[in-house]
Amino acid sequence: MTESISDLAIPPVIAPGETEAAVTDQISALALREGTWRWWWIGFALSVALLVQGIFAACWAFAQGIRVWGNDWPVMWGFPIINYVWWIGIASGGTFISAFFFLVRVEWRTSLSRIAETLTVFAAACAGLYPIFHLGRPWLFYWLFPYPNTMGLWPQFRSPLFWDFAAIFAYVTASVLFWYFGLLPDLATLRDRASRRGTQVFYGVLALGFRGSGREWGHYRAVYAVLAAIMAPMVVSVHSIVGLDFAGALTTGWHSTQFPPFFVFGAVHSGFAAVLFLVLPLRRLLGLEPFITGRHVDVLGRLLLTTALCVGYSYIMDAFFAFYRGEAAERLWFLDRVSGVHASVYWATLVLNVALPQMLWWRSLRASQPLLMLVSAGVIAGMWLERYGIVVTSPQHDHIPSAWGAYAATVWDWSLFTGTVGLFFTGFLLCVRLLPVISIFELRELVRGQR
Amino acid sequence: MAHLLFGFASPEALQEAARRLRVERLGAVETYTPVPLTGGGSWIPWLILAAGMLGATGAFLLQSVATVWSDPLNVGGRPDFSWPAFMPMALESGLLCGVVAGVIGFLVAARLPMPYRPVDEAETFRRASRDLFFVALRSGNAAALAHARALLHDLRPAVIEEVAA
Amino acid sequence: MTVRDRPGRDALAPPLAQRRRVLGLMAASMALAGCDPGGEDRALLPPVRQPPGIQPGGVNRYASVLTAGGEASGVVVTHRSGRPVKIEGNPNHPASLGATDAVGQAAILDLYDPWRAASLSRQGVPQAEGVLLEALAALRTGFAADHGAGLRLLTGSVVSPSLARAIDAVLAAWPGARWHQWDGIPRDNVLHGAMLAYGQPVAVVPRLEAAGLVLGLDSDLLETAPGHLRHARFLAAGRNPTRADTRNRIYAAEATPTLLGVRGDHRHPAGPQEMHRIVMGLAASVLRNERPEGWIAAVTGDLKAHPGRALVHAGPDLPAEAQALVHAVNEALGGRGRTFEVIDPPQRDPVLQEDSLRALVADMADGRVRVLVILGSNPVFTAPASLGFAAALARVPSSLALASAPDETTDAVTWFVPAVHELEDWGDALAFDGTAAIAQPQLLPLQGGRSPFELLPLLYGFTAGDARAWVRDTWRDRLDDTAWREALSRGVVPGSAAPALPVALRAEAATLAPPAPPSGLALRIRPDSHLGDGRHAGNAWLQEAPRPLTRVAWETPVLISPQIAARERLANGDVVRLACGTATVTAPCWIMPGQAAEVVVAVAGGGRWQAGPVGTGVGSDVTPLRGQSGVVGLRRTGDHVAIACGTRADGGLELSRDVAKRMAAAQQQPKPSPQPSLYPPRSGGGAVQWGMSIDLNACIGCNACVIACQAENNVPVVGCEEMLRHREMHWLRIDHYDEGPVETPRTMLQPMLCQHCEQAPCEIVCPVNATVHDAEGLNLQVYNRCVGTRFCSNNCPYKVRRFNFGAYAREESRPPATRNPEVSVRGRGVMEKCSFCLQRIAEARVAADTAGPAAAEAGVVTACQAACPTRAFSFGNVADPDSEVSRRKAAPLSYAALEKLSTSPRVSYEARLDNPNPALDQDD
Amino acid sequence: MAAIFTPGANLAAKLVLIGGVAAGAGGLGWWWLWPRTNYARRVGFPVEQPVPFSHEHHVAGLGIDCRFCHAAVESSAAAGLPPTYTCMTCHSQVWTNAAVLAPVRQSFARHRPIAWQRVTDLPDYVYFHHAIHIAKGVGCEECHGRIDRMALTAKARPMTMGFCLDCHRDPGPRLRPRAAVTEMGWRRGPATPPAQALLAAYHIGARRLTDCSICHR
Ligand code: HEC
Ligand code: HEC
Ligand code: HEC
Ligand code: HEC
Ligand code: HEC
Ligand code: SF4
Ligand code: SF4
Ligand code: SF4
Ligand code: F3S
Repeated sequence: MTESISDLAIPPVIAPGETEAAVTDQISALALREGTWRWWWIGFALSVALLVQGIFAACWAFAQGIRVWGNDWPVMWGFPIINYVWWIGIASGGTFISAFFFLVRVEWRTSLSRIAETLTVFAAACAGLYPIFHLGRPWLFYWLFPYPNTMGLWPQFRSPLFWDFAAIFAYVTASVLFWYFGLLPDLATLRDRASRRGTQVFYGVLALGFRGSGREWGHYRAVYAVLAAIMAPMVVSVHSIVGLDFAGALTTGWHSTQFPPFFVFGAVHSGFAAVLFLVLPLRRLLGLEPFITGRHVDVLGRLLLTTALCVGYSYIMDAFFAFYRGEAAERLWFLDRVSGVHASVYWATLVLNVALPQMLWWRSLRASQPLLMLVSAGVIAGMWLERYGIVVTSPQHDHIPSAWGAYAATVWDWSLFTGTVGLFFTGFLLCVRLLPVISIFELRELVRGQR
Repeated sequence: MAHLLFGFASPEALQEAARRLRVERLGAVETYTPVPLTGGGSWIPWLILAAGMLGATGAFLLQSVATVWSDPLNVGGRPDFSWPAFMPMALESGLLCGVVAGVIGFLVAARLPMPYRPVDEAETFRRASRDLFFVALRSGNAAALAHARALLHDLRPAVIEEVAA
Repeated sequence: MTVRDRPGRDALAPPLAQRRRVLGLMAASMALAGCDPGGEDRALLPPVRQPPGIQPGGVNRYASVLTAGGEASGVVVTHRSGRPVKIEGNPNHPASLGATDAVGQAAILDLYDPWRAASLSRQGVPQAEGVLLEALAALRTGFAADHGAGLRLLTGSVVSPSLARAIDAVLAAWPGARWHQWDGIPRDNVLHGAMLAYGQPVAVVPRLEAAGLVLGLDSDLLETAPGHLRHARFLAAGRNPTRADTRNRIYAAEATPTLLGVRGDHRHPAGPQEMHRIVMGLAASVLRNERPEGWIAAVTGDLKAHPGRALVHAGPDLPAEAQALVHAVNEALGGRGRTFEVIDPPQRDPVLQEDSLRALVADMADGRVRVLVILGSNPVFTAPASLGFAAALARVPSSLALASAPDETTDAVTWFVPAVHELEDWGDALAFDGTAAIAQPQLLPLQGGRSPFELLPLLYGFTAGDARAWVRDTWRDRLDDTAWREALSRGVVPGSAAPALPVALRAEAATLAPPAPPSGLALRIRPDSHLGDGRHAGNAWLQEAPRPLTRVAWETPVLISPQIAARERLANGDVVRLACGTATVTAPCWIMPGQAAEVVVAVAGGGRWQAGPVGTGVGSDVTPLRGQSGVVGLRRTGDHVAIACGTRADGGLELSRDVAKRMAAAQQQPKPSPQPSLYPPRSGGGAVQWGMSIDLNACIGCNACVIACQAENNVPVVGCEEMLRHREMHWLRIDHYDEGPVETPRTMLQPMLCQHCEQAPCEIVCPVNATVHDAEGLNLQVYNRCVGTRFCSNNCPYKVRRFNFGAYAREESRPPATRNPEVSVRGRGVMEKCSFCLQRIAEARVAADTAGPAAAEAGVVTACQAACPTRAFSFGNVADPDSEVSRRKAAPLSYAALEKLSTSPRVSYEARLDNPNPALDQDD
Repeated sequence: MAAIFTPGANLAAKLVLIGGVAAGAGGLGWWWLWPRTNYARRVGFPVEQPVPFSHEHHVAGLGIDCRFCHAAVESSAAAGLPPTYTCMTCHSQVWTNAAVLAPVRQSFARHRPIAWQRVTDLPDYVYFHHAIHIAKGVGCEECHGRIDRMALTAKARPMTMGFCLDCHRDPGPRLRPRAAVTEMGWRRGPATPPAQALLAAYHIGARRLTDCSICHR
């Protein structure tokens, strides 16, 4: 892998001629600049507007009960779980890039890790809200925690939903800690670059007094490596468990042992697509081309192609097992899926997730940014459709034909969904504005190492 | 007491400077660098390992005790002690405890939060997070400080600054 | 279940008086609670003086009788803490035998219907009691002048001897007065046919217990025919060879599917012309020994081969001549005294009601009617539009309607006098076989109101009658005080069944010829299976339960055959315009599999415009079509409405056959082990292990169980909007599986409820232990623990779990105090499902434990089981090999639904086994 | 002046950090403890009643048995409160004009029930059954405390699910001979049969009393 990446024909991971001082100043300046870009304000206003209407949708669902959504009998889950799985999948991309590729020590990770991790934090936050909101009685969500209560009751530890709860809780907490931990040296850098008192105090408080002393660095490096080593299996376990949420059920189409790896593939697929989708415009808008070079874009393109192949393999297995198992219910379900009311969802999934990314076999196409945007947007949408297919078509066409049903989302489903999109971008844009978008100290290391 | 700070342009110079100061035992020596230079020797990974093991076994025990002894229930005809089903939470708990222990351990080991340190008073010190590699000597002995200046002169420190401590 | 004797020393007056007091109190708290259904009144209100026999939390049961549409059915009303909460059939009553139908189950909801709270009014203006009395006095003065020549009474069929006596008293006092009858959907053809055949009005009572072969011709034997519950019971008893020695065979020829036809071994769709051929062929073959053509040939062969065991039943749509021919055929088949009996009709003075009503309208239009008194009939809504009843009514100077809730008629009359509900009144009624039942009030009228026995005497005297005294007097000669008490407590007057009439068949009957029907699209008007002629439209339980055959709820669509649908390119819910004679009606259509090709069925009972908040405007009004003759025109309008409906699936799928099984006789295999495979590898199983077996040979899909469960378990109604998203809450549903071509499907009916799986997939996935197993093998749903993750429903292969998407119970217009206090009322956001009537089990458990040494709880009867007319359910202890349920589970037909999923359900089914005639293709 | 913070900030930062952790832990502790407090469970807080009825007086003073007033307790799920008529058996003779008894007399005269406020109040989803407990020798005192010492009636036990389960897991030690059920202040004596014997005598043990279906439906 390292070999192919250091292939000389490929552009370098950082533009030549950069120095520690230069990179530090450039990246810091982005966070410390006085005014704010116009595009930022527009984006931020839009995001906040979406967020506000999403908060309203959440309050409405809370007041009226979840009847305002399209969930019905027999499709009990619908949008909230589709969106949950989708967001958590997107979140995985960040962790993968920053933790997994840290462990295998690829250098192009450096410029991407911060954006990717930030993406993880907010996507995971959006994901984490859904399992709570979607409950019939959300105010009792804490019953999923094992805590000593006056009822003498415990959660049901055998339920995949409980595992899921534990996994999400662990993942969100760990992601935030990992992200913040990674930010510490950069916060210190910003503190030291800031000229106004308020800004200095702001970053000073956040930096906790990190100065880059020998003692600090010594522990920092060791801890970072171990945390990365923990995050990598964690992200795999989280998605395996999300897969088990379905695979643990008897429901047609869900009861499949391949779901855990399948969900990991799917998650990473959408995660990489999301990173790509955000990085391409950001490097242009923030002038990051020297740091996020064509090389990065190319690598991401290849990764997307790889995951597309993995996901494609899963789809084939999915279809194969529906028939191989020899169960009428599975067969009928699969036929309904590919030719029933939601057939378009299935075929669109295949096209967007597998067929379209095949264009990335060609380097020239990989170099085309609009095309990459298109493919990554396609994959993001395609992965949403894939979850729609899983969450809706299976219970809709389960073992008992008398209970075959239908599903249609309502305006409140959409409203909450767009609300989470608003939440994501609100948080993401705030971070883009206030925090270094690229890990400065790692860039310094990189620059030094290249010299 | 005072801190004497030397800022170098290269890590090699810094490392040499630190070595010299330590050998001479002139006072407490600490380095401040824009990029990590030292590595290893941390005990925190062991803490993380311990916390992870503890978190995992703790979670496993909690589940076992709750289902076998405290509140045994017939759930889908499964045995009370369905240990395979207890693994996912044990794993997640172990991983989470590891992460939390790592971060807390780091704060403790690095003595953070520490918003103020005397070296902050140095005007040039902020370049420690940019391009200069600092070594700080802390001593109450003016002679020792003077000796240090002399000792490091040949390494051509980019800046030298002395602040009260 | 037994009917508990009335408590107290003197069983007549005191207990009722006592109960009244408790209930008066309850009415007060109901009124309190009624304004704020959410808020709870947590105060404890002990009675001022404790009535004997009633204690807080106590249970009492009293017999009564319900007479919907002129048919009496005995019931037992369960009271908890002195308040009626549940209706069950009275095993002593011949028309019930312990069962009820859906309508009977739902009557308890009517009792508490807030829409009944109406005040006495004159032309819509509330009046004091005195004003009415004065007005009646003025009327009496008028009658005295002309012997009541301007007085007309309009009632439904009268099966109550006391009411008949009251009417007689009026007619005796005013010889000029006339009495008319109108039932909404009269059975004129049946009466006319009986008169043609026997020369006098008689009731021909089928006796299914002796009928081994039944041929139904558009038969309503299991639906609206008098005694249908009893018929269903005995018909079902002959279906499962492992439960009975006899085995019957059912043929049905019908324009649109009926419960009998769907149950039958051979179902033959027959439009009017084919039906004409069949009737003629049947008569020719049986009466004249000719050889008929077609389907009927094989059938008559079979009928004739079983003299004395065969019965032909004609539904009320068949013309009178055809009815008479059928009587002749039955006589010729030697059924008299065996498969049917001829008795005096239980109705007083039965008349051809259409003629009766026409005569009344003519008199009204001519101004000959000065006073019209309407009792328990809603002619303004139900009278054929062509008669012009409403217009004629406007010409009557004084009209008065006694009705238990405001309706179209009470709006149109001068005086509306609110009536007490049947369950609040004294009364009596003759069952279809003449057996008398006496009803005592179950509670003090909740909303006030009068009894007809109070009102009618005011037409000729100064003092209002006293209902109890009136009914008692009717029976004074026949019942002394002891016998009277006995009759009240048993719910029937023993030995009062009508004797067989020694009347002979008229010879002409065999030679009658029904008129040949015209060709073209034929129109049939059928009462809605739940709403009847519309009288039950205000009952939300009845509206929401998917109708037995159409599966439609909250709508009364026009039923079209699949052929018409294909020809006109119509889909369910497309609005069509029907034209017949001078009338047109627009209504959404519904494709009815198995309906005869050229038949359109208009369902009556919908489209009421004054039926309270629940029923008003639900469904389409087809009364304009009534009374019109000739062929019907059908055109699509291009509009479409969404119609809520229940479950219906393709029975031809391999998958369906894993759920709802048919077996051929050859497939039956004795179960390997008679001991049901119990799964107690977990320690700590209780001594009693509950289980259920459901006989698919018995179930006729009548919905009684569905509504019984709803009533027993406080299952809320969700309304049409929510039902369109399939959010209905029924814990028990009747699944339909149609197999074969849509023109002649074979339909399987399967009651589907929680299977109480031993390896319950729902339990494993619940993250909070809200659904777990108890030691007695129940799959529990602990509502207060459920947080609503809904995974359990996704993972239940039988999809029997119901989720409260909204606070449905709170939104019901039903005072909280009227619910079953033994069952939690579930709030929003929790899952619920069949609990095997846990409250009944708990009651038995506590009773057994308080009784002492290891008294095992026995005789737990679930609500669905109790209601079922066909005894499809067996419930009990599967750990006891001698229990009924264990024996059923050991039967060779027994199987578990979706067995291959290894959920080990505690509910098992007995596969359907048909008894086809080898001479006929079964798809015929 | 290059440093951003003063030396005091170090202490402040640590305090904030430790304080935050302590506040979180304290909050959790409170959240855990609160539902167990007598205040939250209303244990020992008399409820205001229309008539200040004193069990102390009527039970300890006059020696009336519980079942005289709570007549349904042996046969029904609910113990029931005495109908006004029961009060009037005495109070038509004694204290006939007392002002505090005015509501009783009014209730009797106007035929309106006295609205007693609930003291022991289980949520609607819990189904308790008095008769079975009395039949199996669970004393009133076990759940209602020393009623005979209450001048105003108050809840005596927390009535949490844990409280019920404590006994349902192992009822033996809390059972009494049938005759002592309504006795206040009863103690096991040398003549009292041991727990095992009582369990056997009452045939307790056939049920799994901790099943949810025992109390919830
Ligand atoms: C003379 C009548 C009388 C006798 C004897 C009597 N009670 Fe009561 N009890 C009442 C009345 C009246 C109330 C309602 C007012 C109140 O709560 O104080 C009441 C209330 C109670 C309550 C509270 C009810 C609630 O809402 O939870 C309990 C518990 C109780 N009694 C138990 C007992 C026990 C145990 C005994 C015997 C030791 C007993 N009572 C004897 C009349 C009586
Ligand atoms: C067995 C007879 C008897 C019955 C039954 C009875 N009481 Fe009393 N009550 C008395 C006597 C005796 C006194 C005390 C008179 C005195 O203190 O001189 C009394 C005193 C009272 C008092 C005064 C304050 C106090 O408690 O000391 C109240 C209030 C009262 N009763 C309420 C009631 C109520 C309410 C009921 C019905 C639930 C009731 N009583 C039933 C005999 C009875
Ligand atoms: C095992 C516990 C227990 C025992 C033993 C017990 N009670 Fe109760 N009692 C309760 C509970 C719990 C309630 C509250 C019931 C509710 O809210 O539904 C209650 C309520 C009452 C009430 C209030 C009215 C009602 O019926 O709800 C009275 C009065 C009462 N108990 C009297 C008695 C008497 C008298 C005895 C003994 C003969 C007794 N109790 C024994 C637990 C017990
Ligand atoms: C001091 C002991 C004790 C306490 C406290 C207690 N119970 Fe019980 N309970 C028993 C015993 C003993 C039985 C009878 C068991 C048997 O019959 O096998 C019983 C039986 C029951 C039953 C009937 C079980 C059946 O057969 O269906 C119910 C319901 C019940 N308890 C509810 C409660 C509730 C609710 C509470 C809390 C308010 C409670 N109990 C507190 C001892 C107790
Ligand atoms: C012996 C009786 C008893 C049994 C058995 C029992 N419970 Fe309870 N439960 C109670 C009582 C009493 C309460 C009310 C406690 C209170 O008021 O806080 C309760 C409350 C609860 C609550 C709290 C509801 C809320 O909104 O706070 C839950 C959840 C619950 N029970 C679940 C269960 C489950 C699950 C089981 C079976 C494993 C079970 N219970 C078995 C008596 C019982
Ligand atoms: S099982 Fe239900 S639907 Fe079937 S016959 Fe019995 S009551 Fe009717
Ligand atoms: S039928 Fe469904 S709800 Fe009932 S026990 Fe089985 S899985 Fe659970
Ligand atoms: S057993 Fe009871 S709860 Fe279950 S379906 Fe029948 S009536 Fe409903
Ligand atoms: S999974 Fe559990 S939380 Fe409720 S909705 Fe089902 S019982």
